[in-house]
Amino acid sequence: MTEQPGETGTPLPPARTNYRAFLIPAVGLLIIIGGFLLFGNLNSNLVYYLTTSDAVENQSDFPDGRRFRLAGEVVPGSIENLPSGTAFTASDGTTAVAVRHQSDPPQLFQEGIEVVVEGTWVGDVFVSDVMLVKHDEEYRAPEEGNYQEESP
Amino acid sequence: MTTDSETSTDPQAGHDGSGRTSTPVRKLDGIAVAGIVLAIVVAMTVPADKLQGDVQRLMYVHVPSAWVAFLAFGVTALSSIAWLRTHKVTWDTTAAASAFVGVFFTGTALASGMIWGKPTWGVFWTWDARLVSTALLFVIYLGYLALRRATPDPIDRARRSAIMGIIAALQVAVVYKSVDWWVTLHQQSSRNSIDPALRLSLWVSVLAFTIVYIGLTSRRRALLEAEESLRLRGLRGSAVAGDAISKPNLEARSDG
Amino acid sequence: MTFWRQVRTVIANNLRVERRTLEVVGVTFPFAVATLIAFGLAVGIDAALLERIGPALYWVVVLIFSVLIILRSSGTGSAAQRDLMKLLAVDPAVTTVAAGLSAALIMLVFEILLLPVTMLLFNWTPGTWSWVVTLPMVALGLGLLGSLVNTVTTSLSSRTSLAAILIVPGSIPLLVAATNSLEATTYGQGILPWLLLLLAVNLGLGIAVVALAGPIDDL
Amino acid sequence: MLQLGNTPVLADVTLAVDMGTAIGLTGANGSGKSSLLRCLATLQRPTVGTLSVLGFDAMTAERRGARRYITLIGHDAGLYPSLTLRENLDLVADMLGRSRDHTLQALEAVGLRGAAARPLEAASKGMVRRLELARVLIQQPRLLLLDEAHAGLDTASSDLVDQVVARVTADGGAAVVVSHEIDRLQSAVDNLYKLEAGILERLV
Repeated sequence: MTEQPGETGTPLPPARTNYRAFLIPAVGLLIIIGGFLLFGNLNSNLVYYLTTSDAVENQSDFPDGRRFRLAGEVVPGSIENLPSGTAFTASDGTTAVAVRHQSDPPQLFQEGIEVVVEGTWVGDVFVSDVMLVKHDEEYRAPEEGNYQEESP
Repeated sequence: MTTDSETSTDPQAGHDGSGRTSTPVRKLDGIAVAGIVLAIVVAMTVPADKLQGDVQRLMYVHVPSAWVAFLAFGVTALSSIAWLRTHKVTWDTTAAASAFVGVFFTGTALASGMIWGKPTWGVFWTWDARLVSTALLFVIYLGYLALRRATPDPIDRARRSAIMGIIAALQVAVVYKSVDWWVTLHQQSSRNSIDPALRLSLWVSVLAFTIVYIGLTSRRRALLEAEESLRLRGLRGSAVAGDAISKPNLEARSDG
Repeated sequence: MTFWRQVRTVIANNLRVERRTLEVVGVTFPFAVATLIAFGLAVGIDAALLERIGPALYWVVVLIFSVLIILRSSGTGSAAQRDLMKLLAVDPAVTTVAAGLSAALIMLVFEILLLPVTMLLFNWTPGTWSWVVTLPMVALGLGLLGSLVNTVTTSLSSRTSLAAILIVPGSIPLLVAATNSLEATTYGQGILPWLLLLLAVNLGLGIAVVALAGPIDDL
Repeated sequence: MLQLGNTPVLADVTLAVDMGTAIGLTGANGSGKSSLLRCLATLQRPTVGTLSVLGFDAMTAERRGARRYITLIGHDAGLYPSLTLRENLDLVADMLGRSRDHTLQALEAVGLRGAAARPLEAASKGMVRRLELARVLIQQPRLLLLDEAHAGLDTASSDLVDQVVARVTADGGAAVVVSHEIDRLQSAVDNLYKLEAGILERLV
């Protein structure tokens, strides 16, 4: 299939738009923002929970019934089994908060571990129904003869 | 000027046109099986994590699955770019095969992660960035495969899915990094905080899974290319579109 | 005729079509309001809970209804319309960018209309200024993504369902950034990272629209 | 050769159109006429073969250069149903960088001046076809491709089609006209071809 151009001459092709003027700065900006998001150490700001100190300090901002997340370490010796759930004291090292968790805690829940609980203030007790254990990033082989039994 | 390359299959591809698998692909199967066996042996002999116990051995399925899934989607994106530049059929089939295998491993990573999550976090599912992002990854690439199925014309399909393969990778990058941005319980990368014996074992299984990925992808690709050559063979000497319309024959019906 | 003048002409044209048909303001928006009401009824009378889920519902409705806005008949452009534009020697990037921007503008109107309705129904006050930034950024991202998805699903028989599954998971980063900037304020944190994320997603989509427009048109 | 999906549509087509002439194309439904037109319009690329349109190699990206000199009038107008006839033409003029003054003249020429403010969706099929002919007058193409040129049109509209074709060829352009009305077609074109089962055959 051929279409012969006439003697009127071939019209010139319209110039192709050159996008480099847009693409190069845009990609550059994207790399800068991306790098800032990846390595800008913004992570620490982005885990949304209140430490026990913050929670006690701002108790008036979170009146009874307003849910929020609370993080703290389970104070050794404070765990107490209740008919429905468990009670313990969470602390960030300076302030301690009594927590009543109203369902079964996860298996890894134990003394000295970091937990995040979600719930509301009821008076001075934090009543939670969601608990997440903050898993640390360490994987260790058990030392000889010190194997901790885990039921699956 | 001929454009044969667009529809003819690449002679270098891992099949001989008859749909039979070629020797390199079969050799790869052997290596993959050996790798998996080795990975299982190593994974079951190294000590388990002190805190978690045997449950932690799920890591040797979970982490390599996730790694392979990301690898697969990366390959899809790069092949998509290559297709847009060269229009070679083999890039399109690579992208399709890789996405297909990637979806499978995303599923594996999700399932193993949920099984692992129950004893460690106490829940199968939590609104965690890594879980959510992986589930989304799964859905995005199911969409990619759906787009491929919905487009009948091979060149049109290659073009549309190449564009989709690139956009999806863009989104995957964002969704994937959200693990560092969003409230999370999933650990960050544990490369530096892992026991050497466990780390070795993890590397063995990552390697084994990667070989399995290569094997599955090349098989899938060979299948797609065999289908394509079959289609082309059927095409030669077949009727043109207009032949499907024949002379109306109202008489025949009214007589009956 | 320069690139941006052509883009402006097409956008003006698309907006004129919307003004004439009122497809989004007159049909999609009332449907969205009905959905919000249905949601409230389904949750039941728990004022505290409804108050808390208000903003979340708002964003989910914006996200889901963006599919309807993107797929509105005047927005998708038929195959014949695309052919006409090609034969008027309009650069494919013009068509794609203009479709994305006009969808974004219409989506912004939709968002602005829906905001007071949500505030009223769920008795909720957005106490931050961040809306001024998040609303247009989310609209822009959804518009650009929708324009890309439209081009890859054009004239396919299963396009409505396909477009939905391609748009909704793809727009999750926008949803995450929009909702988390609200939550960040609740916990007294800065929202800068979320705004940066929105900006990064929009930039990435913008680059994809311009860089892929050529290949989309390629035969 | 052009193949769509699994079916070859055009098998063996060799066609040259001289500038300043019009050719007619006829053939049964599904014989590949529309596909041939779309190939000539650079909207579709033959799977194998060569295709040169207005001196541009349409098998490569060069095809974009040819586009602004081509008008295709196909089954679907590709215009905006909710806009008026005039607004639709204004858009075409804007995108071509032509003055909007041509719009009213073109509407006048095709006898639609009185309906300029009517929305396209309220226009009949014949009016839409006339509007597209007005588009030809604005665009002044070097290559005019008309699909089903006379289908469903009254005598006056059909005459208008032929006049517009004559106008394009008189200006030195080429035209390919697809129609089933062979008698009418014969008087309007210089050469007549028949497309049957993907194979092109010259009639006159």
